[in-house]
Amino acid sequence: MTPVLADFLASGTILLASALLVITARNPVHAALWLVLAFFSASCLWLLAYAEFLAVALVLVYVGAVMVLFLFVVMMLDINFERLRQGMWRNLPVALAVGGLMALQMFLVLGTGEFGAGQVVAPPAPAPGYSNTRELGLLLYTDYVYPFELAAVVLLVAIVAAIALTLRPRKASRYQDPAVQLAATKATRLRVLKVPPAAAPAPAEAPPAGEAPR
Amino acid sequence: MDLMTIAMIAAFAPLAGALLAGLLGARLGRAFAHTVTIASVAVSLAASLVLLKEVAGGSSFAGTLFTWLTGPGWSLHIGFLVDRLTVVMMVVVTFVSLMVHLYTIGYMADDPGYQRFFAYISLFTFAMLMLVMADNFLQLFFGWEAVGLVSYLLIGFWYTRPTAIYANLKAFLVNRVGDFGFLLGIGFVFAYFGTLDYATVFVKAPQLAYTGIELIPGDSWALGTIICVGLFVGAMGKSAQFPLHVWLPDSMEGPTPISALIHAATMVTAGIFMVARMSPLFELSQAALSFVIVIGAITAFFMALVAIVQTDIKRVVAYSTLSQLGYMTMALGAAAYPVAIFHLMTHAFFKAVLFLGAGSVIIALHHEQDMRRMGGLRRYMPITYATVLVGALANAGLPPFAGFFSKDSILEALHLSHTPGAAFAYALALAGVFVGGFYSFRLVFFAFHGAERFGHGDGGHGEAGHGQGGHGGKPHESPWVVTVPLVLLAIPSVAIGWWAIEPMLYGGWFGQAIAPTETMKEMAREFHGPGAMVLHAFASAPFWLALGGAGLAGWLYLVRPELPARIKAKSGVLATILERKYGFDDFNDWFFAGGARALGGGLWKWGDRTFIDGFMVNGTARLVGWLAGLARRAQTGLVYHYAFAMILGAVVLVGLWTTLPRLSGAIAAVAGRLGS
Amino acid sequence: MAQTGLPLLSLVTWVPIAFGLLVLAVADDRRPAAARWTALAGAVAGFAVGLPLWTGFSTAAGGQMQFQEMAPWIPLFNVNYHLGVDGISMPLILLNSFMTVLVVVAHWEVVTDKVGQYLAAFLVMSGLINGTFAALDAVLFYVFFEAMLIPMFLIIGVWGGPNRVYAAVKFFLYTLLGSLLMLAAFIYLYHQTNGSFEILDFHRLPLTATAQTLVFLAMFMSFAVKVPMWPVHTWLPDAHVEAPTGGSVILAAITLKIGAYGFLRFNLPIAPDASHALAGFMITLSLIAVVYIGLVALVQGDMKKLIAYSSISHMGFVTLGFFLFSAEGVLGGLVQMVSHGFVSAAMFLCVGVLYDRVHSRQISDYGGVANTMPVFSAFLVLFAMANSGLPATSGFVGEFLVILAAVKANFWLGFLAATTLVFGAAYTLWMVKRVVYGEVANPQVAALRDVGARELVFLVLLAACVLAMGVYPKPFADVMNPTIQELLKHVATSKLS
Amino acid sequence: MNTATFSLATVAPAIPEIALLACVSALLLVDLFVPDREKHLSFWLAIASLAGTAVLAGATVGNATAVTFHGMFVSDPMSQVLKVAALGASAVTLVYGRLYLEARSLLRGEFLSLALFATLGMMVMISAHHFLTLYLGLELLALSLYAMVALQRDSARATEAAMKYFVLGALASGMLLYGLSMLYGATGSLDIARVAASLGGAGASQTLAVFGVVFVVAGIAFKLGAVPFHMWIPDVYHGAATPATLFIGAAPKIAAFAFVIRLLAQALGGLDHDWQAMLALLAAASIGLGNLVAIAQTNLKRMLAYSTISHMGFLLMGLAAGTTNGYASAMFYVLTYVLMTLGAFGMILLLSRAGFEAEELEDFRGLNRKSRWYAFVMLVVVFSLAGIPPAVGFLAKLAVLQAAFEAGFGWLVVFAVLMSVVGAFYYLRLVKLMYMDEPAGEITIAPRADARVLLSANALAVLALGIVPAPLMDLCARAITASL
Amino acid sequence: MIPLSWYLVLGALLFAIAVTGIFLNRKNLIVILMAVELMLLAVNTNFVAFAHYWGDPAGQVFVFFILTVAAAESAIGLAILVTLFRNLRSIRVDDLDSLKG
Repeated sequence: MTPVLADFLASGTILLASALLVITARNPVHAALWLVLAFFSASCLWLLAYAEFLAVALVLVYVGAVMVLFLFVVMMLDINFERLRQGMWRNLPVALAVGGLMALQMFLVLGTGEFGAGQVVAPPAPAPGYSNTRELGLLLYTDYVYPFELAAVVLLVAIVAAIALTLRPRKASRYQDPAVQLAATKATRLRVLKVPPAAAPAPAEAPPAGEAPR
Repeated sequence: MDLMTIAMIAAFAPLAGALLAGLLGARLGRAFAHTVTIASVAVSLAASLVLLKEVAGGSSFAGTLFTWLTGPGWSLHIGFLVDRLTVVMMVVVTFVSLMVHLYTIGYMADDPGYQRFFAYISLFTFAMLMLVMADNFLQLFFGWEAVGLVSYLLIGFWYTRPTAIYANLKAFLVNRVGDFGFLLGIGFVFAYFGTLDYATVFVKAPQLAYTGIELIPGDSWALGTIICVGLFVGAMGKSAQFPLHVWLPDSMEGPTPISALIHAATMVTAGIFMVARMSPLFELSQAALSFVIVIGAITAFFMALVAIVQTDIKRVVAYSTLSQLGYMTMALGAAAYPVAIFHLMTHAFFKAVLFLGAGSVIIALHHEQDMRRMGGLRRYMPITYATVLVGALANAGLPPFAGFFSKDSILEALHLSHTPGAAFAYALALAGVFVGGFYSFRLVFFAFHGAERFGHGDGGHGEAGHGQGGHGGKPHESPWVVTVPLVLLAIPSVAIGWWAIEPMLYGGWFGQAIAPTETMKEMAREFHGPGAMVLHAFASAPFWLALGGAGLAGWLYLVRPELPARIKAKSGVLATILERKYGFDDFNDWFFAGGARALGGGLWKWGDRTFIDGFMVNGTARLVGWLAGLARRAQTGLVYHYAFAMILGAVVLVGLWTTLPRLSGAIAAVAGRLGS
Repeated sequence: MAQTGLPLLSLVTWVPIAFGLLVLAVADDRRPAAARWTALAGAVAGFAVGLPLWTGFSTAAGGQMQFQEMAPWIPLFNVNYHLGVDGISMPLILLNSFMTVLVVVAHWEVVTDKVGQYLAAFLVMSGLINGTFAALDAVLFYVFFEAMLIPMFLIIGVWGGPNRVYAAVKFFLYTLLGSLLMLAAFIYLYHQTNGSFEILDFHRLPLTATAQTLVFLAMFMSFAVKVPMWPVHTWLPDAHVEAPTGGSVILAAITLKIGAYGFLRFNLPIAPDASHALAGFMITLSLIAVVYIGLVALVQGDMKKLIAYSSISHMGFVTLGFFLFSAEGVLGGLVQMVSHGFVSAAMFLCVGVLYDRVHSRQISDYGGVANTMPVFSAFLVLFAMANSGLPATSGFVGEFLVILAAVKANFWLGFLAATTLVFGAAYTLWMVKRVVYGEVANPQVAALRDVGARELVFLVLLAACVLAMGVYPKPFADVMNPTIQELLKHVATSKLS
Repeated sequence: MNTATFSLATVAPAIPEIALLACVSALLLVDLFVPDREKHLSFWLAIASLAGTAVLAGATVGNATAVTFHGMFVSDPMSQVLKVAALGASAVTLVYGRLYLEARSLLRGEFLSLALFATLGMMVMISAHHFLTLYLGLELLALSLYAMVALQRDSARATEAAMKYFVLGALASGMLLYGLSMLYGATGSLDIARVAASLGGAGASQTLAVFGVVFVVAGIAFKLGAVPFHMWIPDVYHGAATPATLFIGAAPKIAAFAFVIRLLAQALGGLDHDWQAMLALLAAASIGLGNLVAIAQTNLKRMLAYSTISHMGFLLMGLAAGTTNGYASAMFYVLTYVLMTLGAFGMILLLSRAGFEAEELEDFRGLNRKSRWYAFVMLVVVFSLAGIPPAVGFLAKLAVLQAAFEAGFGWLVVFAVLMSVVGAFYYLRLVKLMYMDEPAGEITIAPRADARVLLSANALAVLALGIVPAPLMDLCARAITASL
Repeated sequence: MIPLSWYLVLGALLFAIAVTGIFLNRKNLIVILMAVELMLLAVNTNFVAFAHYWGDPAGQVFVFFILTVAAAESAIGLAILVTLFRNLRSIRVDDLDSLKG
């Protein structure tokens, strides 16, 4: 068993195990953490396939950003975990049956001779000095410039959508708006009240300054 | 004018009269209606007489009026065949019709449907003329149905009376049963002869009549027999032969003039005429003639028996008509067609007399028809009495009245006939003569003699309530419009037999119009002139039988009037059977009318509504709805179910397109290895 | 080939439709007079442009299509706007145009709700029906055939009786089911002809026995529903009972004919061998219609239902005649179609006359109508007689010919067919007896007034048609005969081998 | 993998896309400064963007096929036509939905810009010539649509719909990607032309390719909403705000059609034998289930959703034919279907007003009393959806049935035809409610003249296309022939 | 060397686990989102493997874009989730059943 093979088997096993734990974890926080592990092991596998840039990007983008977002949301939402745990295993037989059937069928196609060791010859290791990152970079900014722009648009949509969906002006919370503060004049701040001599009801309080008009 | 024009005038004048009276009568009034129709029928009679004269001169003709329809290789025409048979019928029809028109003026004087009535009877005259003048089966059938229609309308003339509208529906339907056979017969004619023209059919008949036809596989029938039986079934309906006779007694619900015209003199004899007309065909089928003669015999005798127990004056005459029609039919069956026509003619006159006489009595008694409320009328209505007496004598077949000659000829023909069943018919016919004599004179004695039983009833049956109604006052003789036709009709009832028997039966009058038959030839050998016939009659059984019948009637109703009731009480079942008319009406109502309704109801309820609509149609709709509900429940709203469906779909697709082919490939490989 | 300068067939199709749209445009429910007169003008115009079809029709042209019009419609599928008539379709077009006039006249004081839409629906439908009869392209035919469902659906459903929706939906779905299968057959034929939807190309197309059987059955589903044949007939009584009078008239007088027409135009010529093979089946169904339905009609208590069942029974005669493959049978069937158009229309109009006054179609609600409506009763009796097939009325001609043909084919066919003489008379006259005759049954009948001038117009017109056709049917037959000859010759030639 | 050259010639075919992107960016900026009361400015800007882009796209119609951006982008006759249609459908959707959106304070820059982004995604899909652009276009469209549905964020129904849409959409795009990865494995290429070329030769990769096709078809089926990948359709149609529903229901179908053509017909043409049968199977299931379940609906939007499923079955039939004729008829089908859908949802929007959603079938009760014209409009649309002539729906159905028959799917034709009868029932129910029942409550027709006129024109177009279908049919046929 | 099929089988198993996770988990929407990520990981692994074995960097570029899009997708998905939670006060999958039938 070559080290590479051992590496593959180990990473693959960890990957599958952590994936199983993701979907079966009772606590979403745990699930997220198992997912992180899955990504790490996948990253290892990718390294074996000489996809260094992607392996690094996976860790950076996913573990660094997306998983954090997940955890953030999990934490942010006031979720009743007790309720989430109920009745988890009732559906296991059906799930196992269908999932197993799917896996079996896929295995029949992919696992058999056609793509075995003898069938597909793995390319040799890249020459020294080869940079995966450089190669991808060259491609991205030449041949793939159109998709690259599109990816930018996709991200823009995600930004617009995420903001539009989650940003809501909270009427309850008070925050400062420097522009409004700077624009303050005497007229907006000062109100001269004529207090009647008789005992009048207390005057209404002036609107609080600096509060966003929205 | 050529013959065609005259024939057209004869046929269409009544139609014109009917249309004028029917469409304009309501506006232009009663006088207009009766004037125009009587004039038209008179014109028609005149034309008929002209034709009679022409034809007697030997110039019969057939002419096409117009082509009705053509098809590949065939065409159907409307046209006239005027020969000696036709003109006899034409004259009889138009003459009786004219008399009835006249009579109607008096009889229907206070009826609100006066104009309508005249329109109807003129229309009837037209239809009947079309029937007899037809030169092809199509037109024959047209006339056949048209007279049926008018009969329907006239039986139901007083449409507010439940019995009348029951009777007219019954009449129409029973006739339709006959027409059913008739049309099938015509269908066979067309199918095998390719034409409906008499002339062609008669020419081809000898070659085709014996063509075998398997109606039921393995059982071959001669074409001629099938056609003739089919046609005769039609005649059974129209001429009220057993067992399709049931409508005729009920048809007496119509006004009396039409009982005389349609249900005695003309329409009901259409069947007789038709068979005579078809004699070249009937001559080719002994089997059919046997059928005819047996049916005729049964009708003649058994219907006569029923007449004995009737108390309604018109029904007595109606059953007598049935019986007489049976005689004619027997004559046909005996292949003595001219004799049948001869009896038809004499019967037309004397039966018209009897009906119109009965009608005269009825109006005199303010629409009383029950003979038990008559009696002794001869003193009040001498003319009516005299004419009815003449009619009864003729009906009973007593010499030298017209009925004698014809009836006696029929008996003679039966005696001589070689048709299988003739002997049976002869026996029944003889018995019928006795019964005929009895019921004829029962009527006369019951109504015109004996105690006066009228004037103290509590309303009557039948036509009571119609017209001015009311009772009281002595009956008196009818007005001249009633009596004149009676007298005019009574004259031929007396004389026509003596005058016409020789030329009609033995003088070759009918020439080629009626197929010459063996029976006629034999009869001709026996015949030595009317005088000899009358003389001979006194020495023969029929005369004495008829006389015996008349005598019995006299004894029972004049001498011992209390006896009939006692006899009736004693005879029990027999009387009941006769009074129930052998149960035909009950059976038909129960079996045919009720059965059809029950069957129809069942088919509707179980077939249409339960099975087709309920099970098939709505069932399918329910099934679809149920499936929809089921499929709808799959849309649970739960996202993992949705995902599951998608994944299952993917798994199935993968299975079908990659796993299965591999598996089957593997199995095939394994199998191949095992095989080798 | 008779040709005039004008595109007559397009005119008979589109003039009523155009007027229908015009009626919609001028319709104002508060002042319906404009819509009424426009509609009448449209109906009359539609009939008027149809008349030259009769006068210009050449009987010498044999089975040729006349007055043909041809223009590409969907070039991609080789679908053409191809119109033409022969002796079979031309009389039906005229019949339809004529009936439209009657329907417009008949509605006059009766329909008061949404008059414009009602009349527009009729005019549009009239045009579509004419198009159906004139179409020589299968897709065009189908478009007209199906489009017709929409106005009919609305007519039944909007202006019908209490159970109208059920009836309308049933009508629609039944018909749609059948016609969609026919569409599948058209597509099959399109491929067999290598890309032609021409009906006449279909006629010439050789087909195997199996293909013919399938095509026959697919089209059978379509046309049998329309005719309707037993056992797919149950929509008809429901639809009739619920439809307004005009709807019933068009339904009975015209739309049923489309089914029978379809058999002649499609089934027989396209699948002659299958037609022969399945003739027994067709004849059996036809005879069931005659006998079974005749019996069922006997027990109906609703006048319209009774006449509806009677229609089914009469249409059974039509299909019976067609599948005897004899000149008499086909001619008889065709004449019966036209005649039934007159007679059933007349019967329904008569029921409509009563319904307008009493608002009941139940026989038991009437009795003694003759006392208060003598003129009407006379007409009703006349039409009843025509319905029973009395000679000298149009009802007789077709029945007579079909019975002749049936006897010629087989005695027992004739025997069963001829039972209609009894059943037909029984159910019709029994109804007449219970409605027209007798004492005045109730105060409503006593309060009836006799027909007015407007009603007289259509009653007289129909009576004239019924009598004219009964007394002198030759002109009709002369128009139809050459086409029938061609058709039979065609059907007699096997497409196999 | 050379140096990039950005001459005007290389970007010229993509000018409409670029223009739309510029417009939407501008819209995002402008909207920030438009006060809430003046949001109609944003609205008109969005309409102008779509219209302007449509004009630009229209100007390209008839151009020869041009591949640019290193084989990523193609402008061929089919894409030119489809883009105009998609842009037009989007614009019409916005016009119909305007009042509804206004009444629910949704007519803001976010909704409009997302709509424009979605449209851009459609255009990218339509013009994709590479699996990558196909995927990116798809995601651009899908993400925008998820967000558009969720944008009515105070509505539990809408957010639920969005969540379901999102989860299932992600699953579907996962499947699609899995299939694409297999195809990549099988062919070694992601470029549509090269994939097609390498699939031509047989080899060991055949199995892998078929395996990939299955997943690709699953992804496609989800986009179209074919059974059993249809489950999202009813819930999303129902839950989303009606303009969003209309947006999902109309224009994206055009993009999905292009997607199928690009992937199956162009890239995987060599495997047509396999995917034809798959599509036929899905078509049968869709036609059957869609029509069946639609019967049991009382909510009009849900009913139309199930009707969509059955219509997509018909579309798949045309595609399953795998012939030029079939693609052309499917293209005709999808274009006319979009027209009908616009009409149907347009009517729902027409009758909706502030605080009232005219989305139940009952809401159409007695419409004929209130407005003969709009009842007629709906009548035309409904009968067209049911495939009854003379409306265009019939000819569209005829075309696909004909193509499917030609391809040997006779059984499918008969089945489809039978299920159409079932389908007719629920359409009839709507007609019945409009024409045969009396109105239950008040019916208001609020929208402004623009929507009314457009809706009337829409219905008339449905009718007119049924009577004069030849130009559009020819256009589709020519576009398909020239593009394949 | 590692055979290609090993990568592919690994991807297949991962994919199967992911899709099973989507419908096995009935309580927690977030885990469903995570399963989606796993699914994309499986796809990416396939692409990387193929890219490696075919010696074609295009597969890697595709993975790059998938990662990008997946990130955007997660963002939108989580945004929707947050909105949903605000409306329902729950992220139980079972609670998303107001639209059905």
